[in-house]
Amino acid sequence: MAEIKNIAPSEHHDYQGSKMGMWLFIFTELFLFGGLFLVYAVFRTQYSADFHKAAEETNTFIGTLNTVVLLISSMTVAMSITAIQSNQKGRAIRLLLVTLVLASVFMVNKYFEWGHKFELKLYPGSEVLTNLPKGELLFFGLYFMMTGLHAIHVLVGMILLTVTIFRIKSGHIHTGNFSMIENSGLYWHLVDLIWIFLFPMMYLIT
Amino acid sequence: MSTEKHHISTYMSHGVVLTILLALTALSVGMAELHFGAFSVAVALLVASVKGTTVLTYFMHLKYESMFTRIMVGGVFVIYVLVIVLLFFDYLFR
Amino acid sequence: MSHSETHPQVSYLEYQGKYKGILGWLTTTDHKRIALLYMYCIVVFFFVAAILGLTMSIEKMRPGQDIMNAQTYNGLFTVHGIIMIFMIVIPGLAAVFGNFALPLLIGARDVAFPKLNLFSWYLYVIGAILAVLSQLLKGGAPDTGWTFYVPYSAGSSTNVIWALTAAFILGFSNILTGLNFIVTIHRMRAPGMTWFKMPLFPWSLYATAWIQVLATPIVGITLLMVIAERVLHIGFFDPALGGDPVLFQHLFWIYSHPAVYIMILPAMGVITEIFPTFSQKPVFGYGAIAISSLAIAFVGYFVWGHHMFTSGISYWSKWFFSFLTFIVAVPSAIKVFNWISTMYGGSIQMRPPLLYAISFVFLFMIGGFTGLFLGALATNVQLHDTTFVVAHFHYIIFGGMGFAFFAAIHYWYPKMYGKMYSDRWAYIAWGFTFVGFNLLYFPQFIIGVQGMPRRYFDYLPQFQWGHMLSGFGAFILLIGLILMAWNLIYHVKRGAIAPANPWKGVTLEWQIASPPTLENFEEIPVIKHNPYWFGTEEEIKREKKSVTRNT
Amino acid sequence: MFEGASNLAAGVDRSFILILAIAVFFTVGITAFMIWTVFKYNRKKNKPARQFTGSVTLEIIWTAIPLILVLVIFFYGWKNYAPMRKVPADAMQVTAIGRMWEWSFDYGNGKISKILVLPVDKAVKMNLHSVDVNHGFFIPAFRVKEDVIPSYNNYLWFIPKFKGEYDIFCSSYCGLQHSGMNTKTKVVDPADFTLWLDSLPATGNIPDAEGLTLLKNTGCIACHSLDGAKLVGPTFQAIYGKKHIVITDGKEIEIEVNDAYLISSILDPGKDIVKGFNKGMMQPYRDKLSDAQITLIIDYLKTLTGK
Ligand code: HEA
Ligand code: HEA
Ligand code: HEC
Ligand code: CUA
Ligand SMILES: [Cu+2]
Repeated sequence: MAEIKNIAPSEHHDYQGSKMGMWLFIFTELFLFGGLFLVYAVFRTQYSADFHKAAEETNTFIGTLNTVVLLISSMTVAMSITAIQSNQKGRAIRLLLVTLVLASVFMVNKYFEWGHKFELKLYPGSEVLTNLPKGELLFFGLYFMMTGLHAIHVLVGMILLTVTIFRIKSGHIHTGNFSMIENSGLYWHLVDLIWIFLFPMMYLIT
Repeated sequence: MSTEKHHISTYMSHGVVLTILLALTALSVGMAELHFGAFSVAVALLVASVKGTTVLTYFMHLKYESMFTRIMVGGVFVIYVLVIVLLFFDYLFR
Repeated sequence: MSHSETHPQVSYLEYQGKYKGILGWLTTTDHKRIALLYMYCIVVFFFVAAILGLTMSIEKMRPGQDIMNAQTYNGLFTVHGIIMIFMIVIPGLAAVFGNFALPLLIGARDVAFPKLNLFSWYLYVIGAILAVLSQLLKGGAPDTGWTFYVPYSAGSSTNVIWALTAAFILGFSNILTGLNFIVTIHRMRAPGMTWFKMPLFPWSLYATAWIQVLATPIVGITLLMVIAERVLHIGFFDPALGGDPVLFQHLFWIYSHPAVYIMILPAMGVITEIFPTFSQKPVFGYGAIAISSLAIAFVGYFVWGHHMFTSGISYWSKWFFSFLTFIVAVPSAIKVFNWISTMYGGSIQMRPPLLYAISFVFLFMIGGFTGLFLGALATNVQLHDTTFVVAHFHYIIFGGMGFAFFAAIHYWYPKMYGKMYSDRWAYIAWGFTFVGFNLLYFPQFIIGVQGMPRRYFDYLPQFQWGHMLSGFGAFILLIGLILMAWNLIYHVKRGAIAPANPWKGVTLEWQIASPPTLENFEEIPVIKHNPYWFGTEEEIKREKKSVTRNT
Repeated sequence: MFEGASNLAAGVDRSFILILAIAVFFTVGITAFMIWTVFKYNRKKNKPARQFTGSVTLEIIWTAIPLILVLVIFFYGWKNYAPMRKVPADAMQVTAIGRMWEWSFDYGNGKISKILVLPVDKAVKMNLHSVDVNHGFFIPAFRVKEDVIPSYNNYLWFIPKFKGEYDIFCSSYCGLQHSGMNTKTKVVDPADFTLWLDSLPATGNIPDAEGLTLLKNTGCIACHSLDGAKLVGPTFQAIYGKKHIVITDGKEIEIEVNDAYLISSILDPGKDIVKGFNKGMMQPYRDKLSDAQITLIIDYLKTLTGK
């Protein structure tokens, strides 16, 4: 392993460039969710009363808990970058592991939340849902679509962070070359960022 | 590579940012419990925007990025807002 | 690291990397090879989709059913539209000539993320395969039109999901190409090449790339929503479930209008490269052209509503969208005027690329002006959803982007293959193509004005003359295109060896060997001049004198 | 363009001509210029290329002129469009119903026709209604078109100017027989139109009279049938003018059902109880129905004459 660590960054590697690429990718993700936000905004103005009612059915407690969990995980990722930059490899890995644990907590919460909805027969296409007023139906459609898509992003983020951990272990990522951890960190913050907006839209605006 | 200067944030600063974010979360949950009606929508979104900006600025390091990156991020949000405005030109004037 | 040290003289076509033969191509990360990979796919799909178009025209030469039934016809124009739009013109110029020429033009060895570039190509292939599968699987070819309007697309029993998924994946491939280009242009320009010393094709690619990155995700999520509607019964667009069909149209066009500028901007860029080279003088109004690319990209983002004037959107949004539509016409106008002024006072050598470029301007102008008829509210009411629209976009896409593609391939062919095609056959092919093209589409303007709706399998007898002419036009066009293809393909092997700089161009790609070596530049050039700097007038006169003295 | 046959056609055609003039002027001019330069500055003439790079004055000119022209076009297009959205108050209303793949036209009162017959010189407002997917209602000769979208209340209006027959197309793609979804509109003399409409059989759903709607919405028909069946309360069939026995203050008296009796039965049902029914079942509707509404109900009850 020791030799690999000393490999000079390849000629083609461009730190600023890869970060810029990551930002551009983040923009596309923002616009992907942006499309759904547009839909939400339109229906929310058309059916504000129904949205109000439906949003009361979502579990604010789990929502808040998950917000807190994601915010903390965002911080640990940010800290692990600090750790790498200050050459504290072990600490960086530990912080990322904490992040992964938090991410799993998020997913478990999500699982229970969705599970509860399914118990109440509130899932897309169910009879209960189809008989709800139009606005509530749309709200739950959006709820599943948005939180579902977000959950997929959480999973992708987890995979990215896991790979990052291994790359730190193997010495590919170090004080002199940390664009990978920085970029997966950016991705993780994006996941957080999206949730910051989903949270009030789904749980708070009642 | 290693010649480039990077800003290294301290652990402390991350902790402070997190505290602010948690406080804002508490604020918006609290506001929602109070039921201000249409007003609470505005507040919730406003708080979310503040939180989002905080994450962008500190966690995502925008504060220490090049001018161009910052303009780019700002520009993208401006475009998105313009799209919303134009879309609502339709829905609000129906 | 640098391959050029070990194989200094081998061209990218011959270079043998880790793998040989076909595998060498499929694993390549060289931008020039990827460009060719794209080109071969695109030409094959163009052939397929064009034949579909041809069969449609034949069917319509007489009213009533002749060679196919209505369901087949509906499937045909859908698939024709999907292939042409998502697989040919949207990636088209950017992926083929952008990939090939962008690094050369800015003095780089490759794009910023070569592996990602190859990955985009694979995504493209996967998307393309899905699109083709959607035709062949049982269930039948999708029959929604390339616009996938709900509620019909949510209900149709054909393979709509396949087509939607295909479009989604193709969109992603596109985003990644755009992302790659933005970073390339920002980070990899040769030393000394400031933004305003960058050639104009990269400028147009830059503007295009931003649209690709910022607009494509919206259609991605929209298509996902339609899939969700079909599979999970989440009815965002289904009126029975409270959804809003017009909202789909908004979301679709938020992407698909900017997409038309994804198609045309690189085309304009190519044309901007060709005029100065064949006039031997700098581009007229360099700054104006560069800025107008950005302006088109920016304003073009906000005019999507002009596809929805009759769908029941609010009065004031019609007003505003119409207004903005006219504003985007202005930068296009600026470009046209600058192109023609570039030729003025030059030393013009009429060669096939220039001929295609001039035809581009002519056809683009007709397409653009008919866009104005569509953008004006009063006339749009009459012309919307008629063959006038069909003629408008064939003129501007095929006549614009298509002819720019032909111009580009004739222009960079010597650089790509190191061979020359036959000028004579290029002219003959041009003749058939140009005449056939106009005969094919011009009558559709007239019957469109008279009220012939589009996407019509059958029609009333009074429209027959137009369809008849169109059919003949399609055949003539077919001959032209086959001749062109033959001329190009044949001369890859048999053509005369091309010199490094057959057109006396001054941009960087002409300063290196034809075909270029793997790493393009042995030494990255340092840029001092405007990209279209042919020397001062004195220098040119001096050179000219010395040439005449020597001969 | 070909002859326009509605009040809106002239405006559309004028905008068209304006744009056409500008388009032809520039297309011809620019093409001619290109051809001229190719010959004039051809390399065969062996003149060196001149190395100028641009001119700010020219850039400004050819930004300003097209800008002005497009704004003129925009304004003209809008001006001629505006009347299309201003429906006169006295316009006759017809509902065009689009379904895969045919049109039908609802003139009200259950009168539904497959072709659109209209009186000449009279404003009509077409309400566009779709029962399945998007369609497009398009009459080229009248220069009108609007999409027919489910759950949307789209409309258009026009005044047919000349008698005759004109094509109606479905302009928005709607599936297999989209191209077959066409019909005709026949513009006739007003007198002929009235004749035609009267002779048109009422085959469609006749909408409920206002009184009936009130009975339904207020819940009266939960207890009162319209067809003679005995429910919780007496039937409404042939109720007006009927003579029957009621119990008032414990005494049986015969009354004839008239306006006053009906009003009192609705406002104060406990006063006279129809023999064979129970007191106290029906609540007084004093605060729930206005006088006007009661009048409407009574008007409707009068129409229930039995067979
Ligand atoms: C490459 C693709 C491309 C491009 C560049 C354009 C360019 C333009 N388009 Fe087009 N358009 C399409 C592809 C394109 N379009 C497609 C595919 C559709 C149909 C989609 C579907 O429904 O299937 C469509 C449909 C479409 C519609 C909707 C029609 C309808 O369905 O009702 C409208 C309406 O406004 C429109 C307008 C315009 C305008 C104003 C421009 C302008 O940008 C044009 C600007 C150019 C010029 C004006 C000419 C050059 C200028 C001069 C020579 C100088 C002089 C100029 C002046 C004095 C003004 N287009
Ligand atoms: C790039 C875009 C593009 C191109 C090039 C074409 C090309 C052609 N299109 Fe296209 N067309 C669309 C995009 C395009 N189309 C779109 C988006 C629609 C709307 C779909 C919808 O409504 O949803 C449409 C709709 C459409 C219709 C309207 C259907 C309807 O509304 O009822 C028709 C009807 O005739 C038609 C015909 C043709 C024809 C005859 C050609 C011809 O020009 C084709 C000419 C080519 C040949 C005749 C074959 C020759 C080629 C080769 C032999 C290959 C060799 C070439 C090389 C190697 C370079 N098209
Ligand atoms: C809960 C059942 C109930 C409802 C609801 C109800 N009614 Fe009655 N109605 C009765 C009964 C029982 C009688 C007979 C006893 C009586 O005359 O009070 C009656 C009697 C009448 C009579 C007199 C009938 C006769 O033959 O003389 C009229 C008129 C009448 N109702 C009108 C109305 C109207 C109008 C409404 C709605 C606005 C209505 N009712 C709602 C139960 C009902
Ligand atoms: Cu109905 Cu097309
Ligand atoms: Cu458009």
